[in-house]
Amino acid sequence: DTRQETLIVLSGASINSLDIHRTGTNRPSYQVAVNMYDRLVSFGIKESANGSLKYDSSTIKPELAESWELVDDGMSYLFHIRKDATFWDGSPVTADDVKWSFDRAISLGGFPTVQMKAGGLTSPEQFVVVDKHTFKVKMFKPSKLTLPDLAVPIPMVINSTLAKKHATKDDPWATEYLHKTPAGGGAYMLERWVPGQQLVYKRFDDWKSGDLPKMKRVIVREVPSSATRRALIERGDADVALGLPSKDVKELMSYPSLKVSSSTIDNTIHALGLNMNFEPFSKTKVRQAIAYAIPYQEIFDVAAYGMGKPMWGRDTEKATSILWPQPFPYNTNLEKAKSLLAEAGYPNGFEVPISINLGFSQWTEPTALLIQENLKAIGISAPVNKIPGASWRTKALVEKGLELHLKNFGGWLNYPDYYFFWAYIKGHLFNSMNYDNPEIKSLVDSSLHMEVTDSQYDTNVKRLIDIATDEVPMIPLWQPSLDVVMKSNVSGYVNWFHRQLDIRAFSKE
Amino acid sequence: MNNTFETQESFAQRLWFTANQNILSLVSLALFGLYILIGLTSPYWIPFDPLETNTSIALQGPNSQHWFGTDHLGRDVFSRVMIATRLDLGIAVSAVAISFIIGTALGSIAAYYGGWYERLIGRLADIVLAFPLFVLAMGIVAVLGNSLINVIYATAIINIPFYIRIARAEVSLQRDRQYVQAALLSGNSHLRTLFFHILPNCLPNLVVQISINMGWAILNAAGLSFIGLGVRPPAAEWGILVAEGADYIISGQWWLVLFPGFFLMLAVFTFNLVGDTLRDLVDPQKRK
Amino acid sequence: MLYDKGLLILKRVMLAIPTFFGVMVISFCLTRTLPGDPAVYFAGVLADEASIQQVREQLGLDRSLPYQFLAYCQNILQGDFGRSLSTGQDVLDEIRTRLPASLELTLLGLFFALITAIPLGIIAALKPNSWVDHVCRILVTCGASTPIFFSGLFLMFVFYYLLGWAPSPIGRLDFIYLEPLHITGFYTIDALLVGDLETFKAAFSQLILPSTTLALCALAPIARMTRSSMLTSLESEYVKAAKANGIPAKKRVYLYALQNASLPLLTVIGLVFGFLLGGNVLVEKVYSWPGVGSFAIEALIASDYAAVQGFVLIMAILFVSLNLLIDIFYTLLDPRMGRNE
Amino acid sequence: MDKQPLLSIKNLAIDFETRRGTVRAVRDVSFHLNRGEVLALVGESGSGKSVTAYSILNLLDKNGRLAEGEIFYNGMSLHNANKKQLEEVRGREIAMIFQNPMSTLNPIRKVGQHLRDMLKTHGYANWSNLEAEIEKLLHQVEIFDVDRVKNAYPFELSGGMCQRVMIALALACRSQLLIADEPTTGLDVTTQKSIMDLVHNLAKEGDLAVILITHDLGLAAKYCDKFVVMEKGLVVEQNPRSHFFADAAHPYTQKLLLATPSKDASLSELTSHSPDYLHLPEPSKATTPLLQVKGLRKTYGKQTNFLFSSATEEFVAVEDSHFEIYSGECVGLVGGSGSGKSTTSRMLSRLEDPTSGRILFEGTDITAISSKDFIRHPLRKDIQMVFQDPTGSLNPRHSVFDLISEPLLRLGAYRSKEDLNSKVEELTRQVGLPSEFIYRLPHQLSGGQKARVGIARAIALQPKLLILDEPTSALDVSVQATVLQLLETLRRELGLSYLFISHDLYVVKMLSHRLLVMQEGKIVEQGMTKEVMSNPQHPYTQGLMAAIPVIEKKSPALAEL
Ligand SMILES: Nc1ncnc2c1ncn2[C@@H]1O[C@H](COP(=O)(O)OP(=O)(O)OP(=O)(O)O)[C@@H](O)[C@H]1O
Ligand SMILES: Nc1ncnc2c1ncn2[C@@H]1O[C@H](COP(=O)(O)OP(=O)(O)OP(=O)(O)O)[C@@H](O)[C@H]1O
Ligand SMILES: [Mg+2]
Ligand SMILES: [Mg+2]
Repeated sequence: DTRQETLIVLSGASINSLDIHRTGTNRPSYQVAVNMYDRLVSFGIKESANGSLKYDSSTIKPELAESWELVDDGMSYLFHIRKDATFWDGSPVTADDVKWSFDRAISLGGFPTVQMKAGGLTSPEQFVVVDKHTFKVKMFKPSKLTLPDLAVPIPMVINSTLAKKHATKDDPWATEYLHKTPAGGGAYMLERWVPGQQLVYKRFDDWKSGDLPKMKRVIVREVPSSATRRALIERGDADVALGLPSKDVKELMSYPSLKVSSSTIDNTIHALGLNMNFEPFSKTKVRQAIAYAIPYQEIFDVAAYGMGKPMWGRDTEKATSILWPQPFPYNTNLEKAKSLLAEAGYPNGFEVPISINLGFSQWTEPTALLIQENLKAIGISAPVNKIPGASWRTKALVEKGLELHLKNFGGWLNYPDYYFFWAYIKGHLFNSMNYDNPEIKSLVDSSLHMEVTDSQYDTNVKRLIDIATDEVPMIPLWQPSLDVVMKSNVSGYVNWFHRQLDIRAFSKE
Repeated sequence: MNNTFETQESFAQRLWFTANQNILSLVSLALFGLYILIGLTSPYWIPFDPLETNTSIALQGPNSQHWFGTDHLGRDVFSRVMIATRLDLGIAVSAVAISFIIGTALGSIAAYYGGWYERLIGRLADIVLAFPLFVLAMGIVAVLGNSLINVIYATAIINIPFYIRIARAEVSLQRDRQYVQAALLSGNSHLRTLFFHILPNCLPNLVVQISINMGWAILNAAGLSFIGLGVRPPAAEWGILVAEGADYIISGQWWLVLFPGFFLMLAVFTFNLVGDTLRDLVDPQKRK
Repeated sequence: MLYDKGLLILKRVMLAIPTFFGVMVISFCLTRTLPGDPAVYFAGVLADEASIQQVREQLGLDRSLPYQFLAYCQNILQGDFGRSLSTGQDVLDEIRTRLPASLELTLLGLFFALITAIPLGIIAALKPNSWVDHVCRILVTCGASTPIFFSGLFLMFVFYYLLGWAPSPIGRLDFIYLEPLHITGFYTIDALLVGDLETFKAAFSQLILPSTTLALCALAPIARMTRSSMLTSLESEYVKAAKANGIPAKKRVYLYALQNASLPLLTVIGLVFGFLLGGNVLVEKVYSWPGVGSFAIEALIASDYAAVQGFVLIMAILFVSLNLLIDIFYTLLDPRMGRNE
Repeated sequence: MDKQPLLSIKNLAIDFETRRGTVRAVRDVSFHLNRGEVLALVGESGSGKSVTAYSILNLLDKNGRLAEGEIFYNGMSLHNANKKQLEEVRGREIAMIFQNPMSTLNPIRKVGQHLRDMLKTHGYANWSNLEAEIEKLLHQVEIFDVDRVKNAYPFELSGGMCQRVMIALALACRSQLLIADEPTTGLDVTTQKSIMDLVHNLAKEGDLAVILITHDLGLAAKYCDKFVVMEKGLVVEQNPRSHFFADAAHPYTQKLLLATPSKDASLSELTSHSPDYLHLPEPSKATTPLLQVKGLRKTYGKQTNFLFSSATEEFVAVEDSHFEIYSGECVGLVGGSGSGKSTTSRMLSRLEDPTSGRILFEGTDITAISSKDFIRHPLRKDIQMVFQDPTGSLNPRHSVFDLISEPLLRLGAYRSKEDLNSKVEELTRQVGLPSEFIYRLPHQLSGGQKARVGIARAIALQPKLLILDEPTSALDVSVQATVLQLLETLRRELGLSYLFISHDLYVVKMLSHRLLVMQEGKIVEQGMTKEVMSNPQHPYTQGLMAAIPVIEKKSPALAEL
């Protein structure tokens, strides 16, 4: 195939497994699940204001399932699987495959299981094979999260006949096999995978779950240095560059040979976390003082280069919409910060290290430095503590031992209560602040499975936002945007909540 | 009669003489002096606070205000490069001092006493040298955490085997010289003989190693910074400055990488060259 | 005499064993003290306490350290280096594919360094303290003074970005070529073996910039050593005697002096090779080179202990065998070895 | 003279560029040499002998150059010759052998390769007759196990063998002129004799002209026809052998002749002025020995590795020695190189522990104290030593003052600065060292001065026993003479006892009362010096006596002095 039908993508990250269910599979590897496997359903795609494509969390569209309906008094979904869909080896996709795949996701433990749980899917009994092409998902409790949770990358459909051939007694789910050899029926097949170097996709010409993709071959090449990625795309040696720093994106926007797809990432905030276990931060006034000390605009200019959405300076004190994330009503006001600090009993400040994740030093480092400088102005000295990516998880999320830290959590399912569930409830993974508020807990519990259309939902969420605003255990800085730079003849990039590359829609002129 | 003793050549005289030996010695000594001077005095005359950010003037090219331009946070690159001299020299000096003291002591004991000491210490050096040294340094910093002191430790540890080797070679050369026996005969204990008679005579070659090592230490610290395991920000350190600047070359902000890179290079260059000159300076045979 | 040498070589080989053991102990301790809990990392993004504990047990991390060490030694002896957490591959497989990449780069770098530094050193030694000598010294010292990542970036900026002479710095081969059949793992050699000149050219041109970067920092030690050992042998009695005996200058310099000077040079080359293998780490990062160095960085930062241990151990084996090889060479080349010991 | 001389040198002057400007090392040197003649170039160290010789073949160091004068070889001007012509002459016409045969052969080339290089370079052999030619050459220099030698590396051969190989190389192209720069200095007396005999025979039989450079007048006297004496870069005297000893006119030559130890010379005759000690009485001899050595033995184990600790080869350096030293007495110890003299001295001075045997010092068994603890023992200051190499035994970083005051500080009770100063000054006066030198570093001193520092340091604490391990072997004869006299003076003045070690029988004879002869670790003969010398019993002693070149000093010219 020609260069015209080949897409060259530069990625800064390394794909470490072809099986998203496997423990240890890293984030960049999720794209394999997206491109090589199909799910029953998928989210829709919409065009955003600036012309770039973005997933639409409000519509669910068919993928392997031609159609579906709520049955059993709204306690089950019944899916009708496409009759013409086959796996790469030509065998038809059946409900047995779906069941095996879903069972696998909830049985392997770790990430897939937890993600399935978010949609209320916890037990194999919930997955029922009705007939060859009909599949039922039972719910224990009706939830607005169940159907969207089937559209995330995890519940992909695996060729179970093939996989089972490679299963062993110790490894009933064939993790060893699927780790290196995908067995699916997605739009793309694996041509070659050299871990640490490149992954080459080849189009599956008999794909039925959507329009046949335009690109015959897609090469995803790992180029760790962002400067090199920029140089390559700038010189036209590649078609798509992922993970460029905002500054480069900003500059490349003006190049006629390139184009940039940029849109904010749903349900995601870059924020400053304040750990309640650290004495001064247990006082609300101190937290507010810090919220007033942040040089928001400078950070936004320098660390984000203005890409994304500001999360400060809302002019109403109470939340007026349930839009999430939304700006908090804080501003940079050092005088106010100082007086709040004095009121809280720390007129002379204190010392607290500000921890940042080395893996994201692009934005965390300048942000930390700017915060550090302003904190100094109100008497708080904050040495910067760089933590390597891997230990970050342990230190920030598991041990929750970082006093002051920059965090960026994003929820895959685009609901404010889903965000609050992970980030504001004591003990939950992304509540690295050790924040504990019973009201939030009960509000989230009651809203989580509630339909958005419910009027109570609106009240609940506003209340949640108001508490978060008032108590500021975590100070939002901005909502980041996902920026991808492409050659101007390339189109079809879709901004997904999982931030992975979906190569199915790409085309080249 | 008593007052007609010949006086020894003074240090200044020797310095002058050695410097005049060849043009490279002179240049390297002068640069060496300049770096030390900058290191000692820079806090008193740099034009801007090296840590103060001012985003309104971020990424300005060199101009009359900011001779080396400004960085992405609007800090003055000139001030940062100058103040970094202090930190980098500090890292180099302390790391090299640690490895020199430990390595030389171990190496000379190994060579002087031989036997099990020699085997044990030799093995130790071999083991450390069997690691890719930069990776070992990375590992140490990764384990201990990236702080200034740990960067120094890591740099010191990876240099110890070199001192062990050199000291061992030098001491075993000197050990058989007759002045060693003469010293013992004059009532010096073995340790005293080793440290006050033998070691000073190994100094000339050790000095060369020291000065080369200072260069390495700076490069090592810079490499660690490049990986992200170096000194903590916002401290200005040449390696960090270059590493940060590296992201800006392609986008055309060359001053961020060029000036600190050049300063770093020149410093290592100076250390490499000044070694031979310093050796001549400490070698008594080179005196008149 | 041959017997003496054999014994000497055997001795060297035996001496390497405690070194390996030491390396294993140190790398084990080092990796176990790396921050970050591998179980947490391994368990994945959303794992809860129970699944973390489950992973911990799976990995044997709940056992005592001495037990873990013994298990580790046993595995190593069976050729099982464990699995890298971050890349998900068997460490041994990973190293098997990546080591040739690093070696190819390093060897070519060393080769470039040798063909520049040795002539420079000889020229300098033939005219000590002349301006030629000074220029050589400044040149090689400049090379040694530049941080390896700085020169890497600089070369890339000039030759790829500005001039466009070099191919895109994206690893061992450009997209358009298929990697050659795996024979030695060295792309250039494999391509030549199957007679694929196109691919050879492509693979070689990818190598030029990174290996030049490496060569730059290897110039100084080699040139310095060439100069000083050439000086020593040129000033030696036997060269003087050869002169008195009417042996022509060329023969004196290249046959007598250089031959003798090559012995200490050999030791330095060994050291430099080791140093370059270590220095690879930075070059590989700059040039996206899929070698063991970049693997090590990632692994270290990710606290990927199996990978780090495997890397360190393989490197140690490589270093020690390299030194062994050099020792053996030395022993074979220098007739004095094995006699006066 | 009817025929043209083979080599003639006229008004030669040589300059060196040094750190302190241009130095003229040699000036106004003229001499000539005929075929079959052996010319001796004698003079003290640094007098310009080697420089003169090197200038003939244009082998001067880079910083040297021929400033004036002319050198003609067979009518051809060597100083104007170009590179090519020089390469023709070198090795083929004029050959040279150097002082240290071991380091003059390329250590990693086999002997055979050296010879092949030589023969092929100058076209004296082709492939077919190469090996035969080599065999012939080696036979010529009396090497008969040709195959072994040909395939040996230089370090596998003894010094004497290497020197023969060097001579074979020199003869390879049937050169006409052989320049030998101190060809036997590193070799022991018996080897020295056989090498010199060989050169002499070759010269006489092969009509070869030889320039023999040496500082040993005895050697020159035995083998040379013609003498050129140099001092400070100048030729001070030139005579054929027949006139040389009789007509030595220049005071320098006379001084040199005087200072050369010979069979009948006594210590006082070595210098023209009469030494101080003559008016000092011989110290009274005690009846009980100061030092008794009983069954002293030292073995060295071959270095073994802990992995291969099996076979330990023992090497016996000193075997079952018995002897005594009485106070006030000087005992001489002679023996060839490697015979165990230094090992014995190290054990006596308690720097090393004997393997077995006892050393009684004034009745105390000092072997009971390990050498490590002996450093702090009160007897430490009673046994001191002067080392063989005056340069190597002085710490290059310490000034004369530091060096001399070291034992005073460590072992003596000198605490105040004044005491120390006055004591050091007294010592420098005693050994005749100008007191303004005391802040100099060793490398700023001459050989004789360094030897004096070594002696001053050793006598600083008035030891009862002073061990002198070849204290003058690195010195010129005239310096040696004064040092020997100084030692005698000190012995009489301070009542010291000496163990005087040397390989030179004549030197020992002048100083010592009794003599010990060592061979391969064993004391093979001991007795009163005069008796052993006049009537050696052991074949080894006899051989030693015979190998020493004899010069007839009792010539009329000297008698006048
Ligand atoms: N390369 C040189 N540079 C400067 N001076 C030199 C050099 N070579 C020799 N000389 C000087 O020339 C003088 C004569 O030296 P030469 O080597 O000829 O003495 P020598 O008579 O052979 O002494 P020895 O018996 O010690 O060999 C010495 O004073 C020495 O300092
Ligand atoms: N430390 C040692 N280890 C092994 N062998 C030694 C050691 N010291 C001396 N020997 C050996 O002991 C023998 C006697 O050596 P010693 O130095 O006593 O000889 P010497 O008579 O002083 O010779 P010279 O006249 O050359 O100084 C020599 O063969 C030497 O190689
Ligand atoms: Mg000489
Ligand atoms: Mg001796």
